[in-house]
Amino acid sequence: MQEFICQTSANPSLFSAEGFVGLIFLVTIGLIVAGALVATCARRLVRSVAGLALCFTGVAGMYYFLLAPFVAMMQMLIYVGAVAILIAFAIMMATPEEGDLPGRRISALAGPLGFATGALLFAALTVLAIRTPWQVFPREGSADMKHIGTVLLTSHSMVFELISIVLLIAIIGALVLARRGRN
Amino acid sequence: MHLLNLYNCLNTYLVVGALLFGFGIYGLVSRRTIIGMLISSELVLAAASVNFMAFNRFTAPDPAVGQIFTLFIMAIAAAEAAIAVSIVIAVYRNYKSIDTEDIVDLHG
Amino acid sequence: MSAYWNDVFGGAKSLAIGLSITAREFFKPVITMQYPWEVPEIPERYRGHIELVKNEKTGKPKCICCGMCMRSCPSGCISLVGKKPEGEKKKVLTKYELDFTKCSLCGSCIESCNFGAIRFSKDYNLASTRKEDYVFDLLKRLEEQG
Amino acid sequence: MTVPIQCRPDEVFVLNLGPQHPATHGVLRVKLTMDGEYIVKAEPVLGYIHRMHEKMAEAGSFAQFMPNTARMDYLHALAYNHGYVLAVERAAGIEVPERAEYIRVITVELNRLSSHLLWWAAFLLDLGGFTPLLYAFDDRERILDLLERITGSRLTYCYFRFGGVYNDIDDEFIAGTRDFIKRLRSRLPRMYHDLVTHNIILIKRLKDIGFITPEQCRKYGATGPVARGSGINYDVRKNEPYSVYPEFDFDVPVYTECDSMARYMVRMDEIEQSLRIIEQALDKLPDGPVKAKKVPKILKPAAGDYYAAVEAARGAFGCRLVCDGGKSAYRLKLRSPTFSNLSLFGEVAEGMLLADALAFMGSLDLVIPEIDR
Amino acid sequence: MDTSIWRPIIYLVCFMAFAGLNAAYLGWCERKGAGRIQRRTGPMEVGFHGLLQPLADGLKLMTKQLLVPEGVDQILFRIAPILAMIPALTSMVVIPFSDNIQGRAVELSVLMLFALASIGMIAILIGGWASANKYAVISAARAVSQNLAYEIPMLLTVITIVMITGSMNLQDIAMDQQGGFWHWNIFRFDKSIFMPVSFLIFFICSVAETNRAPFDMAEAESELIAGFMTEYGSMGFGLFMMGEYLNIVVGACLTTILFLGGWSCPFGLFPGVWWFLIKIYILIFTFIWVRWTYPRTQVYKLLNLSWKILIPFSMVNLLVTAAFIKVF
Repeated sequence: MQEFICQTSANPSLFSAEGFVGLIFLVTIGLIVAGALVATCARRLVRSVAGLALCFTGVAGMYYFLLAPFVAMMQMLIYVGAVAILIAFAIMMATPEEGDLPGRRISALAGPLGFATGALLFAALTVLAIRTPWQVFPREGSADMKHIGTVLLTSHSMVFELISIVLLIAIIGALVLARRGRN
Repeated sequence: MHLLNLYNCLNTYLVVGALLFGFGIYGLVSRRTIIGMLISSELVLAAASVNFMAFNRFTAPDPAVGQIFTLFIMAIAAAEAAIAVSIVIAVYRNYKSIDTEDIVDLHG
Repeated sequence: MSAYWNDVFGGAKSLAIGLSITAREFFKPVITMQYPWEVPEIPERYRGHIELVKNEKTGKPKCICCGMCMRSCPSGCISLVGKKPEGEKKKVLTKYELDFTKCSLCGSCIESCNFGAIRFSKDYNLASTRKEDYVFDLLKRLEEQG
Repeated sequence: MTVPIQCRPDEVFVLNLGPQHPATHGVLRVKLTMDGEYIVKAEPVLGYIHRMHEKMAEAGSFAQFMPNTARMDYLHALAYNHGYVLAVERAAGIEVPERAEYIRVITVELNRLSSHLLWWAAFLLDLGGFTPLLYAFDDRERILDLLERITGSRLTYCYFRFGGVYNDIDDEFIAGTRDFIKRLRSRLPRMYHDLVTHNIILIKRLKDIGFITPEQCRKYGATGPVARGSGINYDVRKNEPYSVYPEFDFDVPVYTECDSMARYMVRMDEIEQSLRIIEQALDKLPDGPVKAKKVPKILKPAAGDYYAAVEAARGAFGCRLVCDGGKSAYRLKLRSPTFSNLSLFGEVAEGMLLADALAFMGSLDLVIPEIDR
Repeated sequence: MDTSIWRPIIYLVCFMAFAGLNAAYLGWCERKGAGRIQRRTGPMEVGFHGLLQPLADGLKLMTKQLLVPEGVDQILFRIAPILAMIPALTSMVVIPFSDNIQGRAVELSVLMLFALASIGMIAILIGGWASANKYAVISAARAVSQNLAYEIPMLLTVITIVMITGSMNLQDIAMDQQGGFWHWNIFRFDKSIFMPVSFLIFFICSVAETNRAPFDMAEAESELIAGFMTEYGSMGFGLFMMGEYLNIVVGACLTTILFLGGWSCPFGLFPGVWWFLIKIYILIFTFIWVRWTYPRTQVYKLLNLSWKILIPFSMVNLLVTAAFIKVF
């Protein structure tokens, strides 16, 4: 199976440093799967948000494994610290009462249909990912913070500007939308 | 390829990304409330980020570009969440519900 | 705008003054009393529950069982019984009970007594979990006091 | 500032503040209809410690009701004693010796000080400042020690009698009171004003919060510092003088800002005025008996309708006594100031934030047993 | 076997002990300090001057029944206190107590502390929500909006420090300030004339971030009883309290490293961990001192303070620092 891109093909023991790291990685995957499961299947929306936060924490751990600690930290800060909390706030403000989710009216089909679609997509993507012989390019830059900063402000400065504009528009839009209710 | 060596393989990350994507799609279809759909769409975005980061780590020539893209996705996700949450609140004010089936008036 | 700067600087100053006051208090001696180890001095007129006064000569209570205290009490917490022993003119107190659960320590009984037969005690540290403990037999108490 | 809010009924929720809540000083229950942190409607619910004081007055003799008066407002018990004693004295036509009147004024004002100090402490506790409580209690304890020396009790004094007071005061009490006045005067600017009154956090929390118009005061019959903080210059001691108050030179602090800060300032100024009154009373204290002679043990006032009002720490306390010639009152109506002051709460608290409403409630200086009587 | 795995674990255990003792004895310090300020004695009965009081309290909390009220979200209710505790504990790992005492030298340790703090926020939110108590929900909403509002000036201030040092590593930031107190960031007038102001802003923000008085909106007992902890008893409450005290320790450590030169001596002599400890305990004492001096602010006034005063000031400071660095 040469199409696997594995940086090392060693077979570490569970009690070596590498094995321990591998174990932590498995825990990370577990976090992601459990979080995603809770986020999509929990009946209470608050639990979904908790699951989402869990899943994001796992994803942050995964970024750490992908040698991008900065992105991992940002993932925690932005997703766990901001997005999840924002959604939890929305639930507090916009849920009439807990537990009024029985009786799925016309959407009885939605669950199975969704599951089928999701499973199909997952299977297709997995097969695609495994079957494709990914081409590896030689490394040119380093992945440290300084390099990211330089790139962000030179060759990719447009992205940086765009992010700020998008965020500004989002702030203004959110204010306009949410403020209207209270006079 | 060993269970404890998974973290060095590109495919692991791609499969996890696909899994997140699948969960996201499942949630998007099956959830009835806007907030539930919002949560699912965050999962989809996370899946995309994971893929970006994985390719960035294993195949891309410049390892900064993928990270910048992921940061960009994060900003988009945050903006999306902010807008979506304010829409949820606005909708809730008008319809007293966040159930997608109650908001049929939006069909225009 | 000047109000803004006033808030910022005046506010910061007021906060600093507050901190300086509490800092000074920090180094001053303690003023509280460590109650079970130190006890406060009970003033002369302290109104505890009532107790009977002894006639110094006879060693018997001064009470002549007129019942004025009983009648003047707003909450009816005093009950006393006096008996006339054989061959005596005066009644002798045989039972004097104070139901302290009802007493509001107003002192009406003491004021109504023309003979100075009852007075306020200095008991302040009463504690019990049973209400029966607060029905005092004052006659017995007087005897115990010796 | 209060902003009128329009919201639909299903967006609000009901929050029961009390009867067991750290901010309600006792067993007051306020039913709050909230929209988020904004109060849509506030409804005080009373009656948790109603003890039928007025009915009890009809059951016992006049003297037997005396201890009850101290149990209404236990923080300014002597003023309530005073009001009741005044009404009965008016009914029975008892003359009070001058020394007794002076002693009454001294003790009532000392008691007012202790009440204001406790209000200050508890108010700061409502606002989340714990330390000032202990500083105020340091001073208050000294007042209680003084009063305990002469009355024998620390809270429910029951010191006044028809036609005088229970016991004379002694030189040690006078010296102690003078020391205390000096002490409090020296502590007021630093421990009270510098630490708290000028504190920016406190000012920000009290300024423009709890706006009571003079009209609202009149409508609900608010008196005392609440009315004086809204610019109504009404003090029973000045407007309907009783006892020997006309002989003293003191001011009635009035603030026209109508907010919580104004009420706070009124009380802080009243502390200084009370100190002035006590000082003058101690200087002018005449000799003589402290009890009128020939006050019958069982009073039987002539049939009629009598009224006496005093200025208690929380406002005008009125005592209306209807006698039918018997040895107990035919009817005793007690007008307690806090009841009127609390009635304001519902109207003023509408549209307020929860935190502001509690600061406002603290500035009303509520004593719940007095509301329920 | 590579010792590098065990090093963080050993440190974690040590820091857990340090943190646990700190949390317990900070409670004692708080009570004693409050007592002294109020001219009382504070705890006196258990042990010499009440020194065993924290143990007695801990024992009491641990032996009490864990009450889970009816109607709460069982799982979230139980998870929340643990979740409040873990990030505070984990934060200790990246804090350098001295040049050689550090659990794990993380390159982005400043960022990591903030990332972990966001978990604490989620914990409060979940705890408040799961309690199914109106007071708890209001309190959780308040706490989180307060934390979010104060994170902005805090991060802006941290960015100035990061700009000055050119590193996000706490170790580097502390190393940069070695020597006398004139090297400390608080007195770096050559980098920005507003550094003391910036220190003040950071300190205020850390008070607010740890939900301490005068910013203890979440636990405003006169308004919200005990806030998000209303329904918690026994060790659930205990864990929340421990998390709170740990956050104070972390906040004090962060302030010390960012502004007060970490483990350096004010006179440039014998730098070492003791200086670090002295500094953090002075800061913690200041936390206690501030708490027992002021009344509580009001939630909107608090947000105003952040948006109208702290954020503009820290932004100006950021710009001034950038200009200074560019010019000099």
